[in-house]
Amino acid sequence: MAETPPLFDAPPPAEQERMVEAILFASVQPVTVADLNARLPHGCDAKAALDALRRRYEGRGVHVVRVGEAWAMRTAPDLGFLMSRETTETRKLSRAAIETLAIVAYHQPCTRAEIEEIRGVAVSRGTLDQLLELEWIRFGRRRETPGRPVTFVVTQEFLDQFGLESARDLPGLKDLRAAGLLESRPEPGAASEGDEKAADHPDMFDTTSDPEDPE
Amino acid sequence: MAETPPLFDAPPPAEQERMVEAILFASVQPVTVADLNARLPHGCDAKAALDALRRRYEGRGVHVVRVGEAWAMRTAPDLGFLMSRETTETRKLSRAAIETLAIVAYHQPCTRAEIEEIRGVAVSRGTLDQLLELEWIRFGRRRETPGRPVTFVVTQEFLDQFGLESARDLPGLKDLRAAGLLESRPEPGAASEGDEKAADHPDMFDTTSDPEDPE
Amino acid sequence: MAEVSTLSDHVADRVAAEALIVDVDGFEGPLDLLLTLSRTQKVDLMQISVLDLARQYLAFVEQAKSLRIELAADYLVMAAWLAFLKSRLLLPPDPEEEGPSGEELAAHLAFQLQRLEAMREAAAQLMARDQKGRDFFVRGLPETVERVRHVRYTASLMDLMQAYARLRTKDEFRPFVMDRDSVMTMEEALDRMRGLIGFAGEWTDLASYMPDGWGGDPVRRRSATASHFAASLELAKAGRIEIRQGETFAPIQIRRRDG
Repeated sequence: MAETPPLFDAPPPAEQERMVEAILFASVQPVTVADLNARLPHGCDAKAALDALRRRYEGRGVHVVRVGEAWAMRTAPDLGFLMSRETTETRKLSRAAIETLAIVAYHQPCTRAEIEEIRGVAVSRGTLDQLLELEWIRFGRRRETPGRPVTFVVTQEFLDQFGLESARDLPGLKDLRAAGLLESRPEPGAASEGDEKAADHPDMFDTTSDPEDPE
Repeated sequence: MAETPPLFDAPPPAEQERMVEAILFASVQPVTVADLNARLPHGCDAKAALDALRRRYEGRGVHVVRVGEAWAMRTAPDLGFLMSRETTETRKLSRAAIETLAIVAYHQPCTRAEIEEIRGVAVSRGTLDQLLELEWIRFGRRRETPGRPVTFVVTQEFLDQFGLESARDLPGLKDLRAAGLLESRPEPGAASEGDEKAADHPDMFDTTSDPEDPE
Repeated sequence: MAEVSTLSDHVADRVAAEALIVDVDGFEGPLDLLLTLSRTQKVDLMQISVLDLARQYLAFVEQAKSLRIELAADYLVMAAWLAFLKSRLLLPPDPEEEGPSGEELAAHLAFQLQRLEAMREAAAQLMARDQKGRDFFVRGLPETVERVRHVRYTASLMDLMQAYARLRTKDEFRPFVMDRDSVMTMEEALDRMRGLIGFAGEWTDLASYMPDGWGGDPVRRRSATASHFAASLELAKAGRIEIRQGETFAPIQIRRRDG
């Protein structure tokens, strides 16, 4: 042949198939054959690689499917029932809820009145209900003060959610400040309140086996 | 047999493998074996299916990788050059942040004071903040020494980011340990606090809480 | 030839020194500077001469001083410590003296330098690994198949901590309100005492001037005592009364001063 051979040979077909596989997997949109050819090294045959890939995934849990003019990888339609978790809507907790949760975590066991005192506003019934329903807080012992108000404590579920080994591992104010989460200077003596609180209730997590309401 | 057969048989192994394939494929986040078992029909063996799946993807353009206690599908690193379009620009980390990250990874659980002792300079507030925000480090247990300082440990996200199966696979870890460079060695003549620390944490990677075993 | 080599060494030293000076802000603390200096010894850190290193560091600090470069305090602390270490290493050990030997201190410094260097290398190896989003990639199109109406609330530890930090920060700016029920001001005490002092011809215990209802509750007692004491000082200054106390912690007594 008179033609000079290309400087680099095209990768072998199996390699081209790998490349198409990776591109289809990572792409945020279906990819056209023209697009594939543009992204593959010079001399590749995207269509052939795509066909091979498509055959390889036949009967698997994932398929190579055509979407209009383009191609994408999708989970097999018969396995859709497994995907329900991926589609659950996740929402951020409201500010009221996260603040209430933070107060319970740092000050437990903690009454509703105490939460309101720290937040400076009334706590709506819905906020506490939501946290109870999420099983991030639960009822603790009643406080032995007039009216015997119920207290709230955080749960094991809460610890799991936030990746904590115990509530005593919650960073104190000093740590928050050190990590740059707290900008203002502390009032003298206020710095270690979180720690002191934890020290006040060294056994707060030893009560997990208690019934919700001892009486 | 006297026993009544289960109402539904578990799907055959090949079918279980398809299911695990679909779940891992659809999820961006690594999925734990426990999570897989919870989502698969009753009687399935996610670990076995996972092992089969992992072998099937060996040498392909997409791999099944272990990330701490969980599993995920990721494109093969040698094909990264094809993915310029998917490349995410990450914020450039400062030298202080990179060193701090390495110290936490190799010395975890590790207090702020220990980071400062190793680097010989104060850790600026933004450094830890940045690593926390990237979710590459998180707060660990408090150290049971005076002041109960918080510790830092690396996260699953960290393992995922750097393609590590577990913290044991950190590059050069064995050599560093053999050379005694991961020991907490007190300054001669200083109080014996360092010894206590060392006794509390004889070897960070021998702790049973280390997410080493995916089962 | 020897001359040429010393000359070039000299130049190289000067270039190195200038580079150090120019970079003084670039060092991440004294340990980092020491590590950089130690590289000029071109030996394994295990065999490093801490004595030479101390000399180099002290020379560096001197040079910075002569160039009027402000060095941060920790550099100077390290300089003082190295000067001490140098003297320990050079002088024969004093059997009378307590504490670790110069060799032990030098070995620890060498360990610190080795450890810092090891962490630097580890960090470099870590960053050189294949990274997510750069070398390998996640699924680009996570699937949205079935619409299951099932809301899941999430919050991260960061959210939780920030919420708490926000609350506590808010607290710090809350106006400071005194609980006035249990506080007696000096003015109140002064008013009371001005009326009563006319009857104090003899030495009387200051405590007896305390109003009813302020002696029981410790908080109120403390406030009333303080304000009455301050008021009696005020009256003494004005020349209206005399004060005496037999000994430390003995009752304080006052008497009208006729004048």
